[in-house]
Amino acid sequence: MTTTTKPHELPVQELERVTIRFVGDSGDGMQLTGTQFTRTAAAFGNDISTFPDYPAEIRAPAGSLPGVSGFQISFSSSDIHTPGDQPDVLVAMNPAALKANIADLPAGGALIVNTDAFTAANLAKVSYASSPLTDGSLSKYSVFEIPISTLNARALDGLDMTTKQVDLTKNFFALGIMFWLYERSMEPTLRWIEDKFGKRPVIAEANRRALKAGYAFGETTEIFHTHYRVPAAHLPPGKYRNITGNEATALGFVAASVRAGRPLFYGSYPITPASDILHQLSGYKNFGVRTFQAEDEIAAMGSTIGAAYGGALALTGTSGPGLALKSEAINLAVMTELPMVIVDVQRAGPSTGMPTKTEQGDLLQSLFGRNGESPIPVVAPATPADCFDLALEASRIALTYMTPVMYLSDAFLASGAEPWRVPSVEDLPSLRVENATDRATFRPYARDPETLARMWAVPGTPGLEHRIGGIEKADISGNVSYDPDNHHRMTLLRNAKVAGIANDIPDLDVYGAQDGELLILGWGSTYGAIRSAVERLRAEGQSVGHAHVRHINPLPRNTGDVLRRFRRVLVPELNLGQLLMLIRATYLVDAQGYQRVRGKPFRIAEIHERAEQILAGR
Amino acid sequence: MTTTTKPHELPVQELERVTIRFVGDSGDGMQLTGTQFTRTAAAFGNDISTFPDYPAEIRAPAGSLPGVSGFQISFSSSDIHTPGDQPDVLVAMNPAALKANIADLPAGGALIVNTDAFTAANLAKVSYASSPLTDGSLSKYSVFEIPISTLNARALDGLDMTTKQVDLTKNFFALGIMFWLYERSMEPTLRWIEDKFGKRPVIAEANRRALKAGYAFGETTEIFHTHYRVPAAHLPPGKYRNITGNEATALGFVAASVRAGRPLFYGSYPITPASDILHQLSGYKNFGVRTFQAEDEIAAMGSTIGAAYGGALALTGTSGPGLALKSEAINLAVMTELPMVIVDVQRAGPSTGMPTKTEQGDLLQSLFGRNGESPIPVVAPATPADCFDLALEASRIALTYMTPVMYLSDAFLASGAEPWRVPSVEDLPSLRVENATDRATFRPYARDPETLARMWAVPGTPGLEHRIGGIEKADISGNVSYDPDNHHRMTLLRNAKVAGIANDIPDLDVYGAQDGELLILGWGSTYGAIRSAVERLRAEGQSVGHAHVRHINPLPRNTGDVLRRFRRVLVPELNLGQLLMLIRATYLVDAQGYQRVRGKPFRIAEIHERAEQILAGR
Amino acid sequence: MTELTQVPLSPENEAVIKLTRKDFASDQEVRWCPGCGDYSILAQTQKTMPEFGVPKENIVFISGIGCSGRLPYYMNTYGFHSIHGRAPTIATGLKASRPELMVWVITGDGDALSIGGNHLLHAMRKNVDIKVVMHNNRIYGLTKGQASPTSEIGKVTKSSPTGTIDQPVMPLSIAIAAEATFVARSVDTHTEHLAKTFERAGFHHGSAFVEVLQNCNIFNDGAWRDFTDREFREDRMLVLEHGKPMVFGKDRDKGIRLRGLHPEVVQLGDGITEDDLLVHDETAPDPYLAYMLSRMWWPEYPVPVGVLRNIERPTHDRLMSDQIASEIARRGPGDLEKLLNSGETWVVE
Amino acid sequence: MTELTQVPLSPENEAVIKLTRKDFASDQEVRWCPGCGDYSILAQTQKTMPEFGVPKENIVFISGIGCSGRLPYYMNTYGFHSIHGRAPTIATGLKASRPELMVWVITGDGDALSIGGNHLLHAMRKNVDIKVVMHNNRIYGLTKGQASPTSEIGKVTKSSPTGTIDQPVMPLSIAIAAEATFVARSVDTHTEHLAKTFERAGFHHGSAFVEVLQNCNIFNDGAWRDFTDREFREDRMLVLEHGKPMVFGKDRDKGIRLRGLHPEVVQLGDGITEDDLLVHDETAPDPYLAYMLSRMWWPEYPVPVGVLRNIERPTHDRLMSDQIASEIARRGPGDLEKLLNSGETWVVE
Ligand SMILES: Cc1ncc(C[n+]2csc(CCOP(=O)(O)OP(=O)(O)O)c2C)c(N)n1
Ligand SMILES: Cc1ncc(C[n+]2csc(CCOP(=O)(O)OP(=O)(O)O)c2C)c(N)n1
Ligand code: SF4
Ligand code: SF4
Ligand SMILES: [Mg+2]
Ligand SMILES: [Mg+2]
Repeated sequence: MTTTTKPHELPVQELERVTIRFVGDSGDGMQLTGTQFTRTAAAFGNDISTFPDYPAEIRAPAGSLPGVSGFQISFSSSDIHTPGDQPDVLVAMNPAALKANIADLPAGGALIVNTDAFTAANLAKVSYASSPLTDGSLSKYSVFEIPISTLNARALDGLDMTTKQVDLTKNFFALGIMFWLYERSMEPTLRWIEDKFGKRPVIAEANRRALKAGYAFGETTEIFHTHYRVPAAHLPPGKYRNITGNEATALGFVAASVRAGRPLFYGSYPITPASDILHQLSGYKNFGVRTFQAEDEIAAMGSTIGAAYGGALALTGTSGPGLALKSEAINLAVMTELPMVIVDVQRAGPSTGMPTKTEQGDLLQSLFGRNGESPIPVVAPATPADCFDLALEASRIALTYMTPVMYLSDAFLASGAEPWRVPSVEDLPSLRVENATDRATFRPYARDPETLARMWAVPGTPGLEHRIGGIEKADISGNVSYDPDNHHRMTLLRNAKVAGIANDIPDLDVYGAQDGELLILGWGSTYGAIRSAVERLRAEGQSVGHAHVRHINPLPRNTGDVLRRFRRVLVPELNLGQLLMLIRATYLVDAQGYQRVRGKPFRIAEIHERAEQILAGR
Repeated sequence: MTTTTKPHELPVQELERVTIRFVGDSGDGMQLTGTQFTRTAAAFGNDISTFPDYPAEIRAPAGSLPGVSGFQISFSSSDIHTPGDQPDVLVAMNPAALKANIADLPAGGALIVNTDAFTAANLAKVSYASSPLTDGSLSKYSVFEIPISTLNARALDGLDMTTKQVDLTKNFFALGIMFWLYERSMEPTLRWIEDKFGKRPVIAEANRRALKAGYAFGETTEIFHTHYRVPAAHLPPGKYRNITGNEATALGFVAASVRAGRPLFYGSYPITPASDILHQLSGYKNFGVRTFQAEDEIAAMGSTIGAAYGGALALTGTSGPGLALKSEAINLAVMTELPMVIVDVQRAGPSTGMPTKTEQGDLLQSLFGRNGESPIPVVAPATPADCFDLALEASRIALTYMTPVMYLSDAFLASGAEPWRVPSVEDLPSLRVENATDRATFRPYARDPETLARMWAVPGTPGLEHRIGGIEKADISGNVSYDPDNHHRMTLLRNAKVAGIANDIPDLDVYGAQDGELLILGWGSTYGAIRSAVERLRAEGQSVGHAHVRHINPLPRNTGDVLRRFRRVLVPELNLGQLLMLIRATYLVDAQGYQRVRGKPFRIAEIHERAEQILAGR
Repeated sequence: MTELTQVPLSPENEAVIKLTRKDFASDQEVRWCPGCGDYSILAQTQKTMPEFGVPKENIVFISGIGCSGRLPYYMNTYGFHSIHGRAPTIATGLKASRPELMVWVITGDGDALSIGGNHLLHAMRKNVDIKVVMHNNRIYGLTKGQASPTSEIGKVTKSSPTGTIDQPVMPLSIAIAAEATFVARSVDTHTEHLAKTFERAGFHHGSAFVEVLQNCNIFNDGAWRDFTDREFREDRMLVLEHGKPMVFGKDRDKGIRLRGLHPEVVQLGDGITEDDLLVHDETAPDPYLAYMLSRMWWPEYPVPVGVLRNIERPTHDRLMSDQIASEIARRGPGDLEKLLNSGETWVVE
Repeated sequence: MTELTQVPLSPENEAVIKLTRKDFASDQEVRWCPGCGDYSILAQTQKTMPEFGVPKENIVFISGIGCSGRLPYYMNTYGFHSIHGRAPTIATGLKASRPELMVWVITGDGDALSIGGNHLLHAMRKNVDIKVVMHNNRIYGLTKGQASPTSEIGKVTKSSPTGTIDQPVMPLSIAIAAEATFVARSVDTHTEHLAKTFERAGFHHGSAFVEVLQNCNIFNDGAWRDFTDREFREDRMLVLEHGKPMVFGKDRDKGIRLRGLHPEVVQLGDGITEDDLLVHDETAPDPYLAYMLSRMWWPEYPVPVGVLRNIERPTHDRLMSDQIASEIARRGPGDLEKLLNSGETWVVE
């Protein structure tokens, strides 16, 4: 961390990583503010990771705690994996936002407040007895009190706008301050304003003025004694875009459909946090994507089975409660051995739980939530960008092995974002598989000796007319069969088919120590926190490795070997130990869990601390 | 096995145990025949175990293989646990029945056939190229060829009946033969005929004649060179009745309702093999039982939750596919912590599977088939009669701990029957629990420090108006809460509540060796086969114990100790190792599974053989 | 009171009659978007409750999931915020085992007609004695704006960027075809009419279905404006009154006349008098008039509000209780000892 | 053929037109109880298929669970014996992605109206181009005799030993209220009429719902006998014919006349002529006549059979395909490379 001096007076401090959280009322445009800062930081070349924090209510009363909306961005000159445990800077637009977020700001952290919003009325709304700005309760932070509304209004003076309209632009004033504070160009945002409001010159001008006024405020006033520089990161060369998990999921399946040469069918029923996938895909009709909003999750699943039966790349998406409803129909897909992918964007349960919050509670439901022996492959993306790759992988497994595949995302991945190196289409795997056409050789339940996949004969194929269904099938012929030995054989065959996929997936690789004291084993969205914690532990010279399973059923063939190379195994999960149970049952390894079920992602520090305790034998 | 001589010439052989299987066309009345023999053997004092084998079709074409109906009874002078692996005597009324069952008859077994039915037409129906009676294919059995239809018709000669009516009585002729062969009195059946057909004298007379003619046939003809005696068993004294699992389940919950002082509500949607519970309970209206046939399983579950909310002893029942459909609603019961029991009469899956066949495939679905962390106690009866006791136990747990409870029966228990020693009502546990009534102390989610059960305040209670639902609840107050720490705490509380039940259930006890070479650990309907196999192994001097878990979640506290007392642990299941996975994960014991998924119960010999292999280190 | 005799008088029942709207407001902070039509529905619900003279502990509000689903939190009665679409099933089980309770079901157009359509249908045909209030805003509010089964065809929503392709259902047609015994419609902003409609529903014996046209000012603002706005609602809505001819219009100068099986709008005067008009009969045994009304829609017709159908049929819980009573009368109250010892038994000494 | 132009002519299509009933019989042994009405339904289904001139590989039969659900096994076409109540959802997904296929749904009164009621409703309102044949035997056959949603109130069944307490639904009323574009009824034993009805349904564009009154001789024998028996069916059933007055009776001497909104049975002669009778109009835009017919029932009325309603509305798959086509026209066929690189991007050297 060096300190140089810039042309104008203020010293510049160079930092490796900064985390900013913008918080305000739902109406204050915090999401937009955060996104603009993100674009700018990304374009500048920082590595970034962001996470929005919407209120559960649609529109809670203005100024109320439930109405608080936030956006956190972490940007860095090195490779980062999470939006940061705690903000270094908190920008609070009103008392509610301050109250809801201040606890996360570490002592010494910077707090920028819009003093204009700290009226008696607003303080009362969130039952602040006295104003935190005056009662000394913020003494352990470096507080910057700025009358943002007033200053902004003054800047827009003379424009033909209502006071309400004027007030709506104050977020750009705050954004301007942050741009100045972190030496960012206003260009990208100014361009955005032009594109967005070009046709409404007054609004455009207002936003421009607000932004510039904020920037100028930083430059001219004395209140900031320094400002900061976070140099560009050294990301692998290529073209990048910022992407959320839900976006990457949608794109991934469109890509899979193109590479499979089959139209994508998406049958779904809206549910938080999966709905955006439906919204996104319904915009890709020119790719031949057929989206169907069903009357419920059962119908969504049924329609997906129908589309798969017809030869499409069939997909359904939901969240936990919806997955529960689909379970009977999923079993029909297992019995009929038709290829499709079931996306579950996990949220906090049980039951309705906390719909907007994240959790990893559906792993065992995915594996076992159906009557009888019903094996299904399960994959789980580790980061927002990874959602793209695993969408292709899930499709590959479904089509190659003629099986429904579970794809476990979660609320954190869904709306979290990170830079994604855009792949070129020809680098994507081809997912082409042939339909059955030959009358001579076709048998509905004859299997490929390699994959054990049955033949896929779609309606419309002359001469291959046949019947399938949910009653047990006779091996080869596929006729209804109540024969005891046949049922046993078919049960083992369905199981062997899924287990066999282990020969067709990459080995589990380990980051950091390849053997030694402690292996931290994770799955899904905990990747970032675990990896960061392990990097820190490595830097501290600890003998720690990180392995992250993206294929959970079947597990990579070398999983057992990897586990046995370490003295201790820690499995952090946002549940009460679901992967942990599988690992212990399968490998009889005395792995221990670390469980947080708070509807929030792990903090790096939590995992770091737990690992230290274990290493210290505590 | 002694041989004495009876007043008339034939020698009598004394046997410890005999297994007879009656097989014929659906129309041949094999179920009735079997039941009559059962009643007689039971009344005589034998221990008995029976199992019917209905065709999957309602009415398959006469004489066809799918139309074959069977009934197996095992009766003994000692305590028995299963209907027997294989019949000692097979009574086959037509070629289809012979073809479908002959494979089960061991070499040397007795085969009694109705030769009249072996017409060219009937043989053709089941594609017998030549008649098995003449082509020597039955040489390894001792075959008794009897023109039952003709002899029976002759016996009924002169009665004013159609030939069709006459033919319908031939099963009683066969029954008569068996009564003679095993020295049974015709009295019980003659009385039954009187009760049943009293008002239709001709029919009554016909059945009487058929029965007596069959008996006389045995006595007078030379074809049987011996007959058999199976002395009475030494059952614990008391009043007995023969009972199937579904009957015992229905009675058990009526008893629970009486002992809880709460009306029983049963919300269900018909499904094989659970429907009979609905039929049975709908006949107990004078007990205040309210049965509700819902439009589907989801509605059945919803209505059950509503009844529990209202303060009833709430019950729902279904089979695997229905349980899958209920899963989302069950989670609402978990979140609202309302007491109810969910009966799952397991059948062969996945999907529709083989609806009339048995399996243990729903254990993991019961435990994990819901989104999020959703702990539910699970109990599983071990025998038909045990269904009664566990119905009371499941109700006790639900009411004491304010939780939904899973009750796992299966198709084998459902229609299997055994003698049940009728308990007296005052010996049954009291299940009374109090509703909340005190305004001063009531908090919707305040918990009993002992059980962690929350208070049960039913609508209609003045002053306790409150709101519950599926969104996460704040500890104590029960208000909606998105607080991260509260969610974590509530998740752990729900888990601890169910785990704590372990302190309130009996320890796991072991039959046979208390430690040593091999423990066979089972659950549910495999009890009989395992226990019989272990008895045999013990008799052979092997160091083998049998433990059978009736409480699966939580497991008895001493389970780990029991497992560790043996060098090897074998877990036979009618699935691919579901309890096995729990055991390995929980206790890190290298238990091995023995799995048969054939839609049929284990044979004693199968388990005996597997155990021998293990003991021999194979 | 006679209407609800099955309600036992609770200890403080003398007090009951004196209950006021405030008694029915819970301590929970109301959390709908400012301007949402649900506020008015809540207000009228709270206002109506005292009318029934039912102790508040004997009233239960059960809802599904949706913005509408929050209503029970704001009622100071027993309340159950259940899961999406299943409220009628929970209400059925509760009412079947506790006939003396007054049970309301609060639902939305998606909750009731999309995922929950089948439960609604079966509760209605069984005449389960529940009062169903459906907040119809023609959109999925809580999930932020997807099409619902009542969204007009071609509607652009988050899930239908190029417009929906689905023919909407007419909720009241469905309710009538489902054999509902009480079917009515009102509007969030027509407060007196709304309160009156709730009152009628509450006093009805059996399934009551009330569609409330509700404005979602965030995701579907003005969905009903064309005919519900103060300025022209008299001309574009038909207020049904039992036994009265179907007259409407600011100047009461228009009416509905039947031509064969086709209803037509006529101008009163020169030859056409009220005697030529259809007379509303909510109690008609035939459902034909009610069905016809359920399909009349602006701009072809004025939109009917009020009670379309109101007939008597024994309720589900009453029939269930009667069967139990007659079984007890016939066989005597259940004797467990006898039951356990029934069937074929034998004794082992 | 023009009716089904979207069906591509398959290689052996010249042959197709020459297909016979036998070509549609599979090799599977039929497994219903002797005497079951399903045999006749199967026979007429197989007999009708060649009429459509659709290659058999382009025909798919999808069923739920129930005795009726076995039918697809016996059709030598593509077949899917799915799960209880969900056949319409599978058919919807299949038809949406493969518009050129002809899709039939085979269901029972429990499968379609109990567990599957909501799916049926939504498939109908969306006018999914599927032909739904409901075998109505007023009982649960496969599960051995429990009450179904069409069982008459008071019926004693395994699950209702003291009689059901549930008002049955009228399947055709539900279908009409669900906006179905084709609604018809026939009888298992009226073979010619049944075949004709299937043919009409098959040629219809959009959702077709056909209720077949079917006899379950094991668990509900003679459920329809009162009016379907040869001896008196002319007097107790009304055979609907488009554009014809509603005449019935062995001697064609009775008819249906409209009094206000009430249909009445009249004796022709002395003053009353066919001109006084209701004339059937299956294509009426208003569903009022169809709804009225859906509720007429013996003994008060003759039971109507034939096509009650038959209107045109764009099908779900057609609308979906059109939107895709117009999006392609508007934005050009999807370019994956472009899509992946869309939005804000930046380059790292
Ligand atoms: C099983 C399940 N599926 C989906 C959802 C998500 N969801 C919640 S409310 C809702 C629809 C809300 O629409 P509506 O019923 O019209 O109520 P509104 O919000 O408009 O009042 C949906 C799809 C859910 N909570 N549960
Ligand atoms: C999810 C589920 N619930 C219940 C069942 C049991 N079941 C099979 S068919 C059926 C009803 C059959 O009645 P219907 O639809 O009228 O057909 P039918 O047998 O009379 O032709 C039921 C309840 C099932 N197979 N699956
Ligand atoms: S989203 Fe619409 S329906 Fe929901 S609370 Fe807001 S305004 Fe009301
Ligand atoms: S049970 Fe009834 S419906 Fe089913 S096959 Fe037999 S006769 Fe037909
Ligand atoms: Mg809505
Ligand atoms: Mg039926």
